[in-house]
Amino acid sequence: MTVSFCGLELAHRVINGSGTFDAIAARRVFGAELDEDFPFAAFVSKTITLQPRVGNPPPRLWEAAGGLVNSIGLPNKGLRRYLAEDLPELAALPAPLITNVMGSSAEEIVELVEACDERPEIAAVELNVSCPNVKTGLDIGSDPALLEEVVRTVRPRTGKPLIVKLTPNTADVAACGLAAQAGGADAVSLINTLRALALAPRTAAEGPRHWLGGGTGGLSGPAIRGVALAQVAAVAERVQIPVVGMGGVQNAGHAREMLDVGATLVAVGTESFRDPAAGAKIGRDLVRDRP
Amino acid sequence: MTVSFCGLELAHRVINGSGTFDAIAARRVFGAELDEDFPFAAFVSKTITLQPRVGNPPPRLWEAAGGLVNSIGLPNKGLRRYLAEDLPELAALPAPLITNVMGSSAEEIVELVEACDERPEIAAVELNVSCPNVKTGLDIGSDPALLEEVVRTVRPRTGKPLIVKLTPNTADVAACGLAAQAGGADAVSLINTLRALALAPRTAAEGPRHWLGGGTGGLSGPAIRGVALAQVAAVAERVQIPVVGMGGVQNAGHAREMLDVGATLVAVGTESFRDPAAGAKIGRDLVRDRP
Amino acid sequence: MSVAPPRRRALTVTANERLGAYTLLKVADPAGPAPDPGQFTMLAAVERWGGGEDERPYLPRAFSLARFRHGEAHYLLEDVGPGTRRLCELQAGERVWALGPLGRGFVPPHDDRRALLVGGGVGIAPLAILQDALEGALARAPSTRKRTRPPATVLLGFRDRDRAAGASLFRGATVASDDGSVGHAGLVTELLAAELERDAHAVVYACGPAPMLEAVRSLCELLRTPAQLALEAGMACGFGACYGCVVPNRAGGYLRVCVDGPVVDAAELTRVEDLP
Amino acid sequence: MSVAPPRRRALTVTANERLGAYTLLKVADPAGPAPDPGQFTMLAAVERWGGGEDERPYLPRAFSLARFRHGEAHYLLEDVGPGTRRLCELQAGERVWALGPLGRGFVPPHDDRRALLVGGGVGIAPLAILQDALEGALARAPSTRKRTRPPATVLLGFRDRDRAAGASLFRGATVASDDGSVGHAGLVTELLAAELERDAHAVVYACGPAPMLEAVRSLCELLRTPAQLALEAGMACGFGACYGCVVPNRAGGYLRVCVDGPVVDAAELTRVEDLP
Ligand SMILES: Cc1cc2nc3c(=O)[nH]c(=O)nc-3n(C[C@H](O)[C@H](O)[C@H](O)COP(=O)(O)OP(=O)(O)OC[C@H]3O[C@@H](n4cnc5c(N)ncnc54)[C@H](O)[C@@H]3O)c2cc1C
Ligand SMILES: Cc1cc2nc3c(=O)[nH]c(=O)nc-3n(C[C@H](O)[C@H](O)[C@H](O)COP(=O)(O)OP(=O)(O)OC[C@H]3O[C@@H](n4cnc5c(N)ncnc54)[C@H](O)[C@@H]3O)c2cc1C
Ligand SMILES: Cc1cc2nc3c(=O)[nH]c(=O)nc-3n(C[C@H](O)[C@H](O)[C@H](O)COP(=O)(O)O)c2cc1C
Ligand SMILES: Cc1cc2nc3c(=O)[nH]c(=O)nc-3n(C[C@H](O)[C@H](O)[C@H](O)COP(=O)(O)O)c2cc1C
Ligand code: FES
Ligand code: FES
Repeated sequence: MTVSFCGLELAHRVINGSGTFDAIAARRVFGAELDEDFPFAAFVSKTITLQPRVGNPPPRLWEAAGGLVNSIGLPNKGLRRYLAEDLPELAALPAPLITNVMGSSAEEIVELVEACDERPEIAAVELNVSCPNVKTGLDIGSDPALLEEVVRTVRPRTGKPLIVKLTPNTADVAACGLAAQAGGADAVSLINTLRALALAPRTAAEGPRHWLGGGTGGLSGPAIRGVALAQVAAVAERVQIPVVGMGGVQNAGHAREMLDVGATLVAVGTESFRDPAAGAKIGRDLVRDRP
Repeated sequence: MTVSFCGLELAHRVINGSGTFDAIAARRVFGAELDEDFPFAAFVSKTITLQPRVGNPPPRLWEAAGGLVNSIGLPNKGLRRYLAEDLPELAALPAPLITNVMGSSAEEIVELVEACDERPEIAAVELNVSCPNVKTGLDIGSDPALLEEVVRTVRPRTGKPLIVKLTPNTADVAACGLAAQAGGADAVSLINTLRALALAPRTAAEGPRHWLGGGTGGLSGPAIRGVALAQVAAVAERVQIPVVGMGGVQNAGHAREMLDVGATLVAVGTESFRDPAAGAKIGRDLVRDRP
Repeated sequence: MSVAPPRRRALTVTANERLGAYTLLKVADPAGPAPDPGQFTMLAAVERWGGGEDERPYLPRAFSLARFRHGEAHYLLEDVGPGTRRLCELQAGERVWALGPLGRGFVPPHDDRRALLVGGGVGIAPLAILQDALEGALARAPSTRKRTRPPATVLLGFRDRDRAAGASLFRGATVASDDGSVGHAGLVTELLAAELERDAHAVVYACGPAPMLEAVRSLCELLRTPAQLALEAGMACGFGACYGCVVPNRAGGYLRVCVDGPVVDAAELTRVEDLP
Repeated sequence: MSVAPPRRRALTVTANERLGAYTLLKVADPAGPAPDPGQFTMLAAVERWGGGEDERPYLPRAFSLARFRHGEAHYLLEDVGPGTRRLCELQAGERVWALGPLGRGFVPPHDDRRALLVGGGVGIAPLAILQDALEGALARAPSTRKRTRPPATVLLGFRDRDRAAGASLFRGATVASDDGSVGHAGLVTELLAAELERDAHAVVYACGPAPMLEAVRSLCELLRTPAQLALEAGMACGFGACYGCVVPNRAGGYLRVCVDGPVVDAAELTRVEDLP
């Protein structure tokens, strides 16, 4: 039994959150055994930008109460090298590939989406309009009118399913979901990380300073699960398109709650850091609990 | 050495978050010893509304990872009985009284603020425009233009310091802080709880249902500390008026971080549930660490 | 009502004893005020309170004083989740945060009615210290009074034999079990009905699961027997601060179980709701 | 490079031994792949990983394999925060989640250079298993090779006597201590400089605090001695997923310590930054 999602047939309901699993690195670390029980029903790439990015200076991680604040800064090879170097390897994964892209203007996004459209290895495109670490993504995503316009501009440029990843740092996430739908999105995904700050442990000698090299960061993990559930519920109640729910999911019980409030798929992010097999286990347990 | 805040002279920098300490109940439970080492440099009342409210049906509490989701629903006696019955007892506390009020319209808020203005027992008024459990508070607080208008209307009605408690469920909390300042607020306080949801533990027999009697709730405690720190920093960077920082503060180190990012006072909420003396301890430790 | 120090205090566990399905945790509290029967304490482990199921516990948990003697408090615990699990594993020498004693306790009979103690499951805990107090009062009372007021009758209901081991907290108790493995096969409220039929001149003191309390309440209402019910509710603070622990009262509003209870006069309630 | 199973596994602690200021945690891992020296494991307690300082730990922590023998892995731990504190208190029979072995380890000398092992503080851990491997290889090597390659020289630096107890992990080591309480009073890099002055035909294998590694790096650069440095960085995942564990590389970008390291050729770095 498979799960239909925007025309894709998936083995189960669990995928990864963008930027929380590097399938290419994981294959090197874990070898062929990874593919035998690949954790995700579809693989979502890290956010890809037009130009290469080295990412933020370290430290990039801060452990919070039941969560993680990260300020990674979207390091990636840039579109060209992603397509040339990574796509062949990602195409060999035992799961369809969703490429997540971010641009700082509608023109950039169009260029990214068109490039993805040409590549058969890519099954769907996810638009990151919600990354709190980089100004651009935030601005587009938190203003429903602007978001609708951007999605409307990008929409005709690809026949592939278009998923819009919403920002949680907004007053009315349902309005953003409706805007994405009105612009022509095939699905929405949420939540991205909540904007958060960490200060360096104070020493007698030093004054206060930011811990994260990138300044502010984003909070993920169990700490945000209740917030995620509320936002996924709010969006799923209003939109007609499928919803990918994520934020703090650690087990099949949590995943089931995302489905219960209206999600079609569930993405696992931070929990994969604690166990790379988390996605596989959750996917299996979900099917077992209610086939 | 005292701390100046909007013309009040406070013994230290720690107060309570509205709705997280009932001084009248606490005095009955703990007796006179409570006053000898009263935990807060100023006491903030629960949110008071024009009409009495019984609050939301139980369950009202859900324990989250490093936090609490509550849906209390602002139970209170209503303005008249608050003034008649509670004020005399609150006036006897060894700390100045800040009365927190919420109205569903500018007229209601004016009525509340004017009534507070007449009473010498009240040292300052805090405007709750941020409670996520009740529609009204949220709507005013998350729209900067509306917020500024309301504050501007209310401002002339009292000579007492006016603190505006901002909602964290917004795209740009600094814009809201600036709006409150432009409207004439003497200070802003943040963060209130983050909108969150909890589902009842699933049983085989039952379908999914909300745990909280009030539907959605608000997340507080250590889980939100990084988010609170980011929002307090964002507001304090932009406004000239004093800021009361709160959200997940458990100890003097956390309180110091709030001050480090620009807060003048720190409020303790959920941590008081774990230890009613938390505020006193933090206030003392802050002074000891840097007199 | 016993008044609590306005701060949590770190106390040392002196013993962890198994009582069938339950754990009896003994805690040294030499400076703590003597509790009234029916009062409770908010407890949390000092070390590692967290990191269990769903990254919990985080808040302290409420437990009835089951006994208090020579500066040592006893708690009867049932492992039902991450908080009770953590507390059940504490060994002698480890420490707990304690805030209390909190809440309103039982009011002893003020006439010559006999006391009927009715407990279900781990809810038997506050009845043990109540039995201590009633017997102590009886022992101290002038001999005329002794003659008129009979000793407390204790009726306990359990799911199974393993839980019925909790009855050993009492000096003389009649036991019922759901599975018939110990004592009367059936509900403790059946025992209560029989007792009241025999002699209704009593005050009923009850603690246990909500359906049991509701059965006690409606029975006592019918027979016009005064009843005091020790309620439970999810709590964050235990001292009236959070307004989280409410149950509906007769007036259409809510009681805070932690400060208006946990022991309430049955007359204050329309019914005991079985909250999730 | 040893390949890890793609899931964390629950392993049982077999011993918790005190080594001065450090804890030597032994973990049964009968089915685990034999690690390369320099590889590490992500560890977390199965029970109660959380509820410590600031409601942490939450993520697993990285630890070098210090030894691996007969299906038993040894880790040398220094208690520096909530995660290491929890692991240091685990006793035989308790369980840890383990993911690994992870990362790139040390590359043995491929000519007749001698191996110079330089460790500082708890950073000595991966050098112990490296010494095992080098001596094992030597023992197994044809006798001609044996004559040409001398045994590894081990230089260790510690803050004080209590930490210097870690030297007992090695068969023969020269020790320096900051406070002069054991061996050479001063820095281990002073011992290294002397060794290299005596005979620079060596490969240096170093692990320890960033300032020590930077001293090793710049000394070896100066003397054109090849050096392999085992780096540290805050990690969330350990397998390249989070991009959190970066250090600047020579090319103006970043290395992920978990997959590009932890052992890197000193030539890859401009300097070893002392990140907070
Ligand atoms: C006045 C009083 C006296 C008490 N006396 C005793 C006593 O003497 N002995 C004793 O064993 N118990 C006693 N209790 C009950 C005890 O407090 C609870 O069993 C305990 O709090 C459970 O905590 P837990 O973490 O083990 O379980 P939890 O996981 O908190 O589960 C307990 C119940 O809470 C609900 N729940 C589940 N998840 C959550 C969540 N995330 N947030 C909120 N609720 C949730 C469910 O209904 C579950 O059945 C008393 C309670 C009160 C109020
Ligand atoms: C490859 C590798 C191998 C290692 N091998 C060993 C080994 O063999 N033995 C050993 O003892 N250690 C080893 N370490 C170091 C070990 O992983 C750390 O000491 C451990 O992670 C500390 O965790 P903690 O919770 O005890 O301390 P933490 O509180 O996490 O403190 C550790 C440091 O992290 C920073 N910090 C403080 N608070 C936070 C926060 N909230 N979020 C993020 N950072 C914070 C501070 O700089 C602090 O000094 C190794 C590390 C790596 C990367
Ligand atoms: C280290 C890290 C890196 C992330 N990188 C990206 C990214 O590149 N693009 C993106 O859309 N989301 C990114 N996210 C957000 C996650 O995809 C996910 O939305 C979020 O972490 C919430 O889910 P979780 O609580 O299960 O982690 C990142 C999250 C983390 C923790
Ligand atoms: C149980 C509970 C009740 C609250 N009631 C109110 C309220 O009546 N009015 C208000 O402005 N904020 C209320 N708050 C929000 C707190 O004042 C505070 O803003 C928030 O809890 C964050 O701080 P904390 O993490 O320290 O608890 C309440 C919070 C909790 C947990
Ligand atoms: S438990 Fe907080 S008010 Fe009762
Ligand atoms: S620790 Fe996650 S990428 Fe290295």
